[in-house]
Amino acid sequence: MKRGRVVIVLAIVTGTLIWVATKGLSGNLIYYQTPTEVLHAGSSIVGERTRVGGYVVPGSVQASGAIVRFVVTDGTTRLSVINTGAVPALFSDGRGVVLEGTYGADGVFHSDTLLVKHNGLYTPPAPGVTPSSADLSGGG
Amino acid sequence: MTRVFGAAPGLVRASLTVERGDLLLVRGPNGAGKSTLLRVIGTALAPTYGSGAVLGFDLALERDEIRRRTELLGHRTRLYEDLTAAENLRFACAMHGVALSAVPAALARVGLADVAKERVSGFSQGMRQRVALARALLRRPELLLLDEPYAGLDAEAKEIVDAAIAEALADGRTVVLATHDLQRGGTAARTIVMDQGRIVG
Amino acid sequence: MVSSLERVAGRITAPRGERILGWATLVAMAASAVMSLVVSPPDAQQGNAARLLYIHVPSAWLAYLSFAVVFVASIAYLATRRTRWDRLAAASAEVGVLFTALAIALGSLWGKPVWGTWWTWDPRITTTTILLLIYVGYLAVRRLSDSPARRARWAAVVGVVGFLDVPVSYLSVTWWRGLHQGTTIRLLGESTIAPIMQVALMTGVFAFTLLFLYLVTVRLRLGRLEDRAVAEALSPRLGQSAEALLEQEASARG
Amino acid sequence: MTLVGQSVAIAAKDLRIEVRGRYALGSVLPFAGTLLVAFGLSLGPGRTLLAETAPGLLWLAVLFASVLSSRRAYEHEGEDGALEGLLLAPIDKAAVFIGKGIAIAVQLLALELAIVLLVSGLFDLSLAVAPLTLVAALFLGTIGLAAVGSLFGVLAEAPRAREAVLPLLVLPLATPVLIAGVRATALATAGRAGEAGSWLGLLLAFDLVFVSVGTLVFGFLLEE
Repeated sequence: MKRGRVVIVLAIVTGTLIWVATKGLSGNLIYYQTPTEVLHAGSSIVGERTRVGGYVVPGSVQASGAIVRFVVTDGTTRLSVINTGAVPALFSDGRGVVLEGTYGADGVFHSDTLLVKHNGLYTPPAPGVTPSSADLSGGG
Repeated sequence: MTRVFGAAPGLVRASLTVERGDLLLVRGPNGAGKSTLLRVIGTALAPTYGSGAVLGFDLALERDEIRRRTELLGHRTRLYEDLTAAENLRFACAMHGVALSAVPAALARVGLADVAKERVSGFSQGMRQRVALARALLRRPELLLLDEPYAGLDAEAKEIVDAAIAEALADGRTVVLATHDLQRGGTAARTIVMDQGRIVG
Repeated sequence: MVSSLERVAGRITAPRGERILGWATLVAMAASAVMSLVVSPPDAQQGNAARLLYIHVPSAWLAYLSFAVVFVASIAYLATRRTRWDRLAAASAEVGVLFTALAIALGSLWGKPVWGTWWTWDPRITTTTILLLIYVGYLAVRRLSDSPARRARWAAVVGVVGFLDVPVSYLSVTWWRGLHQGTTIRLLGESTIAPIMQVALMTGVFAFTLLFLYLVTVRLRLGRLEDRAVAEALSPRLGQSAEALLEQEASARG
Repeated sequence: MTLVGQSVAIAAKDLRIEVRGRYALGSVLPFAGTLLVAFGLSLGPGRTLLAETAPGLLWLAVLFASVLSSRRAYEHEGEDGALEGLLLAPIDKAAVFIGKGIAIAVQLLALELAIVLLVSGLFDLSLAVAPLTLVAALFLGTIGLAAVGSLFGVLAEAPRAREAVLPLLVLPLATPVLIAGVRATALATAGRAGEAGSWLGLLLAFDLVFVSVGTLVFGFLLEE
C-alpha cells in the first residue's frame, strides 16, 4: 500500500467527518416542530402528518375515556392537542412530549401517538414518596 | 532463479529450485497439486505457509514485480464472453502496458486472424484456448507458467504451444510446464513428479 | 506500543489470567446487581423501571467498545498480517453483536413504560440498529472464504469501512429525527443523575467491561484452538512440525 | 500506465460488456419497474400517500438497482476466471475499484433516468420544481452507492458466496445515502430546494469517505 495514499485518504476522511459534524451542529432539520412553527405554518400544513414537541401546560390535562385533551407550549406559543392514542405512564403536567398526528383546520393538533420525552434526569424520590407510576410490573 | 517453499490448500509441501533459462516439467496424476504449485509461483495463490523467490523477487512482498515478468496460462481462459477476441487482447494490453499493435500478430500466430472481430461467446473451447494462448504471446514474459496447455487442443494448436515454448527457451527465458501429455516437453532440463501435494521425484 | 500491548494481552490470556479474570467478572457482576437492585433507590419519575438503566447503558457501552476494538484490530491486522489481530477482531465482533442486540432489546423494554412505545425511529436507536446490521454482515463475511488469510483480510476491510460508516450514518439519522435523551453523565459540567445512582451505573459499566474482556479472552482461546485444528487438517502430515520447518527455512534465508 | 488510464480502461471494458449483455436494460430496469408497481399496489390508491412516499420509493428502487448492478459488475469477471486476470496484471488494484465504480455509476445514472420518469408518472412526483437539486441528489447518491457496490461486489464472487451477502453489507452501509437522498428529493419536489443543502452536503461527505477509503482498501479484498 502506498504511504502517500494512506496520508491523503486519512486527511480526506477526517476533514470530511469534521466538516459534516460541525455543519450538523447548526441542525436545521429536527425530529419535531415547535408549536410556534406549527401555528406559523398555519393552513399550509393542515392535514399533513407532522410531529410536534413541547411541554404540557400544567393544569391543562383533561381526560375523557380514551381521549386526552391538553395544551403544549414551547414557552411562547400554546397549541391545543386532542390525543386519541395510548398514554404512557410517565405522562403528566410539565412533561416534555412529542406528538405525531395532523394539524387540523380547527387550530387543534390531532395526535394519535404520544411519546414522552425523557429529560435524562435521574433522582431518588422525595422522602416518604413511593414512585409507582412506571413500575416494571406493568411495563415488562 | 525461482525458488519456492511452502504449503497451500491442495499443496502439502513443496520445495523447488529452477535455473533461469531452463524448462521444468511437472508431472503427476490429477489433483497432485500441479496447478496449485504453478498458481503459487505465479502469485495467483498465496502460500498458507512458507516463502519463496521468483526471478529473485520475494513471493509475498514483490508480487507486482513478479507479475510484470510472468505469464500464467491456466485451466480457465479468463476471457470475457461478450467481448471479441481482439477486444479481449486489447484489454490485456491495457492492463499489462503492452502496445496495442501486438494484437493482430498474436492472433495471427494462433490462427485466429479471421475471427478477431467475433465475440468469444461463439467460440469453441479449443478456440478460446487459442485466444488465451495469443494473450500469453502478447508479451515476452521471463517466466512462462503453462498449466496443461495442450488439453483440448488439436494437433496444429499443440504445435503452436511447442513453438512458443521453444522460442521462449531460445531467448533464455524460463518455462514451467505441467502436463499429462507424455509426448511433450522432451527437451526438459528437469522433471519433477508430484503426488498428493508433494514433490515425490 | 503494539508489542507491549501484546505482552499484556498475552499475560491476561494465559490460563491463570483467564481464571482470575473470570472470578473478577463474577464478583463485579454481583456487586453491580446489588448496587442496582438494592442500594440504588427507585427513580422519582420512573420508579423501578429506571433500574433498567444499569444494564441498558453498560450494554450499549460494550456495543460501541467492541466495535471500536474491531476497528483497531482490523487496522492492526492489515498493517501487520498477524493472525492474533484477526482473532481479536472476530471475538470482539461476536461479543459486540450480542451486546448490541441486548442493548436494543432492553431499550425497547424500557421505552414502553417511559416513552410509551416499544420502538421509535429515534437517532440513537436507529443508528444502533444499523450498527448491529453492519456487524451481522461482518460475521457473514467471515463465513465466506475457506482461506484463513483471505477471510481475515476481507473481514478486516469490512471492520474498517463499517466503523467509518457509523459517524456518517449517525449524523444522517440525527438530522432526521431526535427523541433519545442526551448524555446523562457528562465529563464537563454537571451530571443529571443523583450521585448514588451514578455509582451504581459506573459499577455496571465496570462489571460489563470485565465481562467483555472475559468473553473475548475465552473466544480468543477457542479461536487459537480452532486455527490449530484447521492447520492440522490442512496438512495432516506436517502437523506441529510445520512451524519448526518454516522457522528453519526463514533463518536459512535471513 | 497511470491509475486514471487503468481505471478508464476497466470502466470502458465493463460498459462495453454491459451494453452488449443488456443486463441493466433487460433485467434491472424491469425489476425496478416491478418494484415500483408493487409498492403502488401495496400502498393502495390514495394519491396523497403515494405522493408522500414517492421520494422514498424512488430511492429504494435506486438502492436495489445498485445492488443488482454491482453484483453483475463482478459476475462477468467470475464466469471464466477473468478476475484472476485482473489480479495478475501489474496494475494498481485501486484501478479495479475506480473503474468498476465508474461503470456501475454510469449504468445507475441511465437507470435512474427511467426510474425517475416512472416514479413521476406512477406517483405524481413533480420533477420540474427544482430539477437541479434533484439531479445533484441523484448524482451524488449514485457515486456513493457505486462506491459501496464496487468495493463489496467482489465478495459476491467468492467461492462460497451466498446471494444475500452483498445486500446484507450494502443496505446498512448505504443508509446515509438512502436517508439523505430521500430528504433532498422530497425537499426538491416540494419546492423547498433551498433547505436541501445540508442533505447534499451529507451525500458529498459519504462519497468522499467511501471513494477514498475504497481506493485504499480495495486491494485487500482482491489480493490473494
